Amino acid sequence: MTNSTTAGGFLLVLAIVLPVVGVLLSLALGGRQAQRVAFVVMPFELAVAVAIAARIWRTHEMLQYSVGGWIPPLGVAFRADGLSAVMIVTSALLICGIGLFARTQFAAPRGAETRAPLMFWTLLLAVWGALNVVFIGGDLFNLYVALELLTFAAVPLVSLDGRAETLAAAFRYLLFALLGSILYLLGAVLLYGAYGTLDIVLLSGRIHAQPVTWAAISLMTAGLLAKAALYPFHLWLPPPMPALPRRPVHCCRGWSSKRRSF
Amino acid sequence: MAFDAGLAVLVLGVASWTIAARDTFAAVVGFVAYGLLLALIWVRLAAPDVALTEAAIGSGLTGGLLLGASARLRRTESLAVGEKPAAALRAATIGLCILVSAGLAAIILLLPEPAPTLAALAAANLVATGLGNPVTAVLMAYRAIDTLLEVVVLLLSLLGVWSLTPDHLWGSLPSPHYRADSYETVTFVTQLLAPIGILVGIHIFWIGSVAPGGEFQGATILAAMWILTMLSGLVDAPAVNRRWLRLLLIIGPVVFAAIGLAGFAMAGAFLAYPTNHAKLLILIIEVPVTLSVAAMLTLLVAGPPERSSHR
Amino acid sequence: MSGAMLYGFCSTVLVGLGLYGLIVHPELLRKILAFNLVGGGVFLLFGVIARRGAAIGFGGDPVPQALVITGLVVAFAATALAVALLLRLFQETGRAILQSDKLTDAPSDNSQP
Amino acid sequence: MNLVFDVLTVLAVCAGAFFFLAGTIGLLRFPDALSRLHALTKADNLGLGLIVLGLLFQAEELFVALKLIGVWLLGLLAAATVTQLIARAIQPAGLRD
Amino acid sequence: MADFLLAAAGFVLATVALGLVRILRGPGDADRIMAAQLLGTGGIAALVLLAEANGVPAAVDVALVLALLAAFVSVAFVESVARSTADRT
Repeated sequence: MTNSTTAGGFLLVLAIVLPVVGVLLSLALGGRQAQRVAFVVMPFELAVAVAIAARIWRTHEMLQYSVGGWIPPLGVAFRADGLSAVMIVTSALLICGIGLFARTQFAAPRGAETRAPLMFWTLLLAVWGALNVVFIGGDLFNLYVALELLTFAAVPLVSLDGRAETLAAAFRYLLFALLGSILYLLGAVLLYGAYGTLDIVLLSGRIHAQPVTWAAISLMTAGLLAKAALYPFHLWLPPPMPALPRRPVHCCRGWSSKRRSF
Repeated sequence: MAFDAGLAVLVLGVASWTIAARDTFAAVVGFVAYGLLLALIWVRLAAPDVALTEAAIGSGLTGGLLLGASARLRRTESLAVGEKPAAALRAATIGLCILVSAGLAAIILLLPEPAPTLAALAAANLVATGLGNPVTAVLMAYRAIDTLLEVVVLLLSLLGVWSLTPDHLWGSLPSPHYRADSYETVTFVTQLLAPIGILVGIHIFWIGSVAPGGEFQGATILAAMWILTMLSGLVDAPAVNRRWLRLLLIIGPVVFAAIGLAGFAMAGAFLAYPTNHAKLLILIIEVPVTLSVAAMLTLLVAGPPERSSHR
Repeated sequence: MSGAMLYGFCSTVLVGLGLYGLIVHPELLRKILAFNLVGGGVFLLFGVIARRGAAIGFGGDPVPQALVITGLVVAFAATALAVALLLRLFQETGRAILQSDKLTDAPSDNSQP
Repeated sequence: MNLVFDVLTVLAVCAGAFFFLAGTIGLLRFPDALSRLHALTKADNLGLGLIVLGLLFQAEELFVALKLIGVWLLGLLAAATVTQLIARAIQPAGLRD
Repeated sequence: MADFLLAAAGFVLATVALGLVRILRGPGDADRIMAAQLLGTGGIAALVLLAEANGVPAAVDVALVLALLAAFVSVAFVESVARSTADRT
């Protein structure tokens, strides 16, 4: 069975669920608690990332998890190979580093809840969760949702200071990102129409060179490029803003998932 | 066939109007009509679940949101006139877009026949979910992770909207207060409509397990009714730092994730349901998710906090 | 040609129309509208593919239908965020258009607070 | 019996469709907004009402029939709201309150 | 019967589509929203006809939702018009 869950696959679920739980908790607790929640989640999530990498390193095999026990093409699978493991660990280290550096800048003042710290710490965890879904999602539509998740987490971070220039930059980024993800989705839709699955591994088995495939792949590439082509934008970001180092990572992932589908 | 052709032409006409209209407001009215016609198409494509969603979110809620925005932006239109792109650029764009459309049309002619489908697989596993509506089974069982993440997407976009609050207004009330007092009709209609709407919303949500309908459609109707009561001034929007509001927002995803994690113990996998209790568990997830999603949609339309105090 | 294919062609034209609006309109609200048109076209194409996959008594393949529902909700979230951003931008600058690229894209000293 | 119901359906639906036609023509041809509004209300209330009536003859379940009537009542309510509000909105300013 | 109902749905849609010319011509917002309202009612009528013609009973639910949200959109419209005119003066 190439498509069933492998031992240790639950780590992949944890890599996604932990940040999500963190987002929900910090929103519920609010105020000064957001930062504490983030600092509680960070070591656990880092540990999960390292555990994923260690397991792949030891077994030299892909980690796989069929969510809900439903096997693709009906269900959605999470998968992590060596490359994704590197990405997961890198982004985990980056996020923890950003968290440490931003500790004082986004420290919540005593008393009433303030906007920037709550948003920063909550969205930081959200970006983390979204990145992990992007890295381990094994299904093209799941990746679409993950890309939107990443967009919605990153855009507010860009304009967190509320100045007109950053608002304009955020809007421009949002438009490109939305256009990119809709083009990507169009490609995924065509692939489903041609091959009847959205699962990357199944697709790589069924796919063959024909116009539909080429059209779909170019649409998806164009879509991911529209998101990634926003590089110059990062000049806008104040240094501690976390969205900064993440674009290249994300765009690499786009390519890697694409490469895997061939 | 003639009906389909007419409907397709009509949709294209309305869509062209939405793009070509001079006045933004008129374009938005065109967009509402576009959503309505798409709902008709979804019925023709044998997708009543999608038709419900399109009617509720695609046309209704998005239409309301955009109408409000265009009214607030009205004074800016004259500013944009000078910035129309050059004719050459426009011609090039038209060429590009025709190329894209034609290319796509050629591609879909090449799609294989018979078309690949997961319908049989979805039907075969329907028993294990205890549901009668295959679309709900996909959303709540086969691809439940997408749905969980989608709820998180909604929550994040709400956080994004809230993050646009000017610092000194954090913790205050969203959206300018609607001066509806001059329209007693609105109040009257709301008092009549809201209870009916809530019943319809619950109905649409409830039948989702066996027939077209479901939590997102039901939640949208509930959200529309909530917004209506705000528009008519019957209730005020809640302040964003209210504890009850925060709990309402997270209760859905929290229960979803908790039952998902409990799936490790109960059925051996994340988001798996034990066969005998699948339907009950799905219902336990859906009720809070509907409430949370309704709150998220409402607040997304209400926008970031803008007023520091009650009237 | 079946009715479904007819809507397939309709969807491709919708994508083209929306793309045109997205590129050409300077006003941001019109861009948001155009984005929704493109989205509608893509979802419609997915619906046509679902319809083509009708089998064993189902009028269409339920998997794409469910994914379209997810997509519609995500598109609404995107629209709401874009509208909120636009209104805030309007509050700050009094304009509902983006200034030309040269002005906004150049790395300026502002990036260092 | 079925035949009688079918004939009734055809008659009512035709009548409803006619009122939609009349409403549209009114909307296009009448000179001022208020009389256009009048034409619109006719189409809304009677056109939809007659079509729903026609379909009631075909309804097999009571619940479906009730929903159809609900659709009509809601349509009526929406139309009445719009009519009332638009009528107020297009009134010359001097007449208001 | 199904064919007749489908034809009736097509006829209703075609007539209200003619009314859409009002959206194009305006002149005022009131005319635009009237045309949209007519299209909404026509769409609802077409939906209930389709429900019977296609044997999709759920289309009645769609019509119900559409009717509800039509009222919602009209109120949103009137509120926004009221606000934008108030802003202008």
